[in-house]
Amino acid sequence: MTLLILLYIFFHIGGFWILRASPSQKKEMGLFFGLTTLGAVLWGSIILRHPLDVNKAIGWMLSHWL
Amino acid sequence: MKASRLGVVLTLLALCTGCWDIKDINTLAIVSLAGVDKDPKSGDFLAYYQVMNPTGLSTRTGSSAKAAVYTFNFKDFSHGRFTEKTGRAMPRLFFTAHLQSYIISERYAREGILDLINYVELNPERRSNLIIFVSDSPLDVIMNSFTPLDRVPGRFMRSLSNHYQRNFRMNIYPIRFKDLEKDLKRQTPTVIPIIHYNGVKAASKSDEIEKINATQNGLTFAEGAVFIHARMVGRLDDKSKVLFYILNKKYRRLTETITVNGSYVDVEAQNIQVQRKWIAPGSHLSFDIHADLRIINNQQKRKMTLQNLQQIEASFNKMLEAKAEALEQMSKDKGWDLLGIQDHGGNEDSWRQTKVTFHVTSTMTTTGNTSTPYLLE
Amino acid sequence: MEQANLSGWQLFNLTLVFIIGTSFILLPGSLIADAKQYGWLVFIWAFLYGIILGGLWLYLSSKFPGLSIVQIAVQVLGKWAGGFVSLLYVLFFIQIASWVTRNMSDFMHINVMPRTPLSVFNIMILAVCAYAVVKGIESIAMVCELLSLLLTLPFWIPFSIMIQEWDWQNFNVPYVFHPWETFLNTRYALAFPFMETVSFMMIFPFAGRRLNLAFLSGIGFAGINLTLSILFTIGVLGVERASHLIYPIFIIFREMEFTNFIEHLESVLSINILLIVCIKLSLLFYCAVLAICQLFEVKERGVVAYPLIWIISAYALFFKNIVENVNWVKMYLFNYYALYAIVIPAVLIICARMRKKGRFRKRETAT
Amino acid sequence: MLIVHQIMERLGHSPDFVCHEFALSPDLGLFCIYISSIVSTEHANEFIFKPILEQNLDARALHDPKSWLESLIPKAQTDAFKEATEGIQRLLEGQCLLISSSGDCRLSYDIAKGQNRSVSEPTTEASIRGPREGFVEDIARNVALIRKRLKSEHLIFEQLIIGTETKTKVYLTYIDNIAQVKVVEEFRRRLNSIHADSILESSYIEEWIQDNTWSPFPQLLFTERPDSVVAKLMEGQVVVMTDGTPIALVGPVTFFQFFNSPEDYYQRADIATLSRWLRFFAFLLSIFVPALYIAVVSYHPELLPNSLLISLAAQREEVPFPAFFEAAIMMVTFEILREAGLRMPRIAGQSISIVGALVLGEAAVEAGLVSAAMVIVVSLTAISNFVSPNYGFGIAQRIIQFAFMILAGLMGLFGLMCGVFFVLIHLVSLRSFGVKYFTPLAPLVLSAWRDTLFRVPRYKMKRFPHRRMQNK
Repeated sequence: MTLLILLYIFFHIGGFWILRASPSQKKEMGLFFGLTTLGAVLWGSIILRHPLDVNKAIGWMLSHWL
Repeated sequence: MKASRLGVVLTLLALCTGCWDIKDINTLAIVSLAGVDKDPKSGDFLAYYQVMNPTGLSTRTGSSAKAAVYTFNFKDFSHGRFTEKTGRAMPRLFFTAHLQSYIISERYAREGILDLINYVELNPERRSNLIIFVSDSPLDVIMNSFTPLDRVPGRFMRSLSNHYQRNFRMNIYPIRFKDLEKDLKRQTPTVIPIIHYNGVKAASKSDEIEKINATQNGLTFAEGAVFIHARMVGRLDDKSKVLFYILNKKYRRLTETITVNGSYVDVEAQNIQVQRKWIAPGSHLSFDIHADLRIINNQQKRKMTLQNLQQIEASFNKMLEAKAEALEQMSKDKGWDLLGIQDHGGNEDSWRQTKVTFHVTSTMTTTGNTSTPYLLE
Repeated sequence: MEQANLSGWQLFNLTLVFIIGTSFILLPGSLIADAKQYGWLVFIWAFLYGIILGGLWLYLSSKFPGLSIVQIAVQVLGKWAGGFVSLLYVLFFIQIASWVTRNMSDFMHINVMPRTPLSVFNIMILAVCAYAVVKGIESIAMVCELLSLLLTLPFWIPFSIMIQEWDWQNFNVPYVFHPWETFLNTRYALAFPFMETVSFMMIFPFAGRRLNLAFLSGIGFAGINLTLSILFTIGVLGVERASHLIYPIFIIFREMEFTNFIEHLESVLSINILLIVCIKLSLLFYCAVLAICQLFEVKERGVVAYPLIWIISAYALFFKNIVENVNWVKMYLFNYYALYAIVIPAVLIICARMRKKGRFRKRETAT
Repeated sequence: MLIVHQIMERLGHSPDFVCHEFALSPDLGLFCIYISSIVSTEHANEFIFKPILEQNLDARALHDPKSWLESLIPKAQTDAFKEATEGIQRLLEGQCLLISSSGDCRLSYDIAKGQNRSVSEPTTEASIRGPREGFVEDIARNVALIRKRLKSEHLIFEQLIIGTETKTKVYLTYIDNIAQVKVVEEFRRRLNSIHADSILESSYIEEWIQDNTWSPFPQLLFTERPDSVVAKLMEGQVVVMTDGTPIALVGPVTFFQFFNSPEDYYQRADIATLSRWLRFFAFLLSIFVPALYIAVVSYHPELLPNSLLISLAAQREEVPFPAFFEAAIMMVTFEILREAGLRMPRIAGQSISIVGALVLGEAAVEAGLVSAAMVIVVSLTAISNFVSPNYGFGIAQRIIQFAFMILAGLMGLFGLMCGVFFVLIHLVSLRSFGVKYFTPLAPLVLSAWRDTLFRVPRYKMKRFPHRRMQNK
């Protein structure tokens, strides 16, 4: 879990260091940050053994509603 | 492009996490021959793995005549446990990608080897396209003896089977795990050669092969074991094994001795073509066999004339038809569908009643160097 | 939006590699298991179905020249509904990308490198594909064009060598064929390679004039290629073995003995598969990134591409093992893909016709 | 007089600064200033001093010294100048200044003495058949070499002065009815946008005007041979020649042009095509052999046939290092030897590095540090690396070879394949002045294959192949 957090922080430092150089507005920073956090959350759920399994969710929805 | 630099950094980051699958080639125990036997009483498997010793094999380093291979044997109740168990005895990593052949003891074969087939097919590293032998002599003798000429016993057996392989039409010798699997649900049996060790004590010391007599403690490769649904049901003698291959598996060559005018003529039949036709579907099957003959040894006391050659052809045809009918009769007695009647259109229950006729034609193509044999009178 | 333009030949190759992709290692096994020796027949109507769908999408995109599916949705359904549909499509592209990654890392894990964890394969291949996405669709198309010859050769040479193991008896396995029931339980073959090509709607705007011909002939040629490979698998391996193996074509390569010197050529196939997956994955990745960029009007693809590696590599690990993957595909894939490949395009066409958007306007306004 | 003082105080300190003063007549003095190291003194004596001293003053000289002086000294190289800075500039270019004491007559007279070497055989791009002439440092003579081969009025030389301090002369050369107008404009725009203080070699310019600075692959071809420059000009490419260096830059260039050596055009067509294929094969060999060796030996031993595996295992029995480490050692030692071979005086030269490698390799094998197969792999790669005709491209090969070796050492064939895809994407995305880097293969241009992948005989190459240069 700590490795995940370390990677996450390192990825952000790298991202901001590069993005600050190129003239990008708030939106790109937000998007970059949002997507990485979403990815980190998914990774966290896998590491903590109960994954947010989207496939099962789709399977459940399909079998129930169709 | 700033972001591409981040891409490179990211890839490098992902790389430096170390390498899991590294296995250096001199940390490998290269298995060249594997054998498995089943103890009927306790149900345990005895697995023998023959590991090649690279320095022993390579003559370059001029090392003393060390043994080319070392055999390890293990005993356990299920196949999967051997991969881990080998780690306890072998100093190197168990590596079966270069297996040359697999030997199964007769008593295990008679109990059915489906579990072994599943074990080998599961992991692609354990090759399933390697040749199988059934051994009627005790496995620990065969696995612990060195072989002349070819220092690695695994390659010795593979080159033994290579003589046959060349004569099959598509040079495929159908005695591999995959052939057993392909014929699993078929009625036509698969015939696997039986390997026999003529001798009692294993030639287990590397100086044993210094002895000149190669057949005394050597391996011969004669009869065939009949497998139906991956279980050995019986044995075939050498000649009917070859005839079985000719009729079913496109084998091309047959050497026979025929008596013409009271003396022997050894004849070799080459590129034999077998045509299978249903005269009356389900009830009358006919085989047309054509062969080109070559005289190997002619003992006749006659001049070599055209009629003489036709006599030889006629007696060969008669002999082959008789042998084929004998095989057909034996297969019906024993209940093994050796001619593959059911798989080629015959029906399950009444295949024994189908009438089978053989019609053999042959042409004499090569008569060898001497036009007529030397005669005394 | 990037002003790249792809030639007909490049689009043809892209469709070919996209459809052959990971399906040529996974499909034959399950198809032969379901339809025995008629597996290749199943695939023929599958690729005809694929061509019909292709026609539908081409019709939709011809009504909105120069717009990708995401932009069409926004234009037809307005800002919010269109935004939701494009989010759905973004999720769709991310899912296919992660399933492709998962298939590839499963293949590598089972067959080639059993001790390396799956996530390492995923992260490495995604990082390389992210770089490809940042470099743009033209680079992907050109690499695909470059490798297309290289990929078909090592695919067909071993098959022609393995002809010697051909056995006509494999075809008369006792199995009664009733089409409707087989059609039902092999409908995943309709979905797996052919409904995924809806992601090409993202790159239709880049294609030049010979778009329709290139796209449909790509689907057709890929379909024929795969049908032949299934036919070969049945002929060479036999129905018995092929139905029990997950990767029958890999096993064929492994057992190919040209001479006893050239024995183990399965590495050629694993390299082949890896390059195909790289191209297919970078194409899907590109569609996902383009969709997000068009949705949020972001010019810089790198900003979106690299964080997406996190999401896709995580998403790829949701299946516990390959059996669960295959089950899920058998049960839900067709219905799930039908939503994206048939339902939404049909809805778009109907709404566009009703609201007179795009080329549906009356003649006097059309240019 | 004021101007003389200004010049004196600016340049007076340097040892080779000479200032003669002639008192021609009581009220007409003449200053003659030059820098002795870069001026040919014989010219000075013969053309300036002698006429001035021998000429007896006449009336006209007195009241109009300027026209008198001009009449004396041959017209060809004299032109007037106004202030001191321009004068100094001329002095530094090797001209002699003639200033009258009254200050109204200021003439400069070009007597520069070039100490450049004579035209010799190009060392980097030797060829068995074909001219032996190579460029020299002096740009004027390089232009002469080109004009000798290309006597067409469409040949244009555009002069640019780049570098605030060095003020090097740079010639943009092209043939106006063949070269693409867009490409020439692009060259001109980029050359004008250079603002550097010193340009000493064409590589300075290359770094300024190339498209992607991060790519190991060169986007401009550099050559030393006038005949290949003329061949490229005829193909519609643009050449940038810099004063003071024999290397000329040729653009826009595609990946496959690095495999054409000038010799291809002098050999017969079939040999040229075969040798071109050999270079492709050598390129692939030098990139993939070490990486594949490491990947197979340490990750996928099942790929080796049985007997080869046994002999390799026997060889590697006493080698302590894993395959990747062993390969890295050998490669680095070979690079050191190669560098030593370059830095050695010319006589030792290349032979040192190859001999050194094999001897060192043999000793390493005897000592059991390295397996024999590894020495074969290393020397095979090194030799196939020398095959590439262009040295810059050879360096790119070596960078890629090391990268692939590291990838293969870390992740076996999987890592290698990711590396291959990465490099392919990078190569294909490169542009050289708008022209796609992988042109005849990536955007499939079959007609251009005639001259890149194959060298078809002369009569088939009727049309100018420049058509493939236009950027879509």
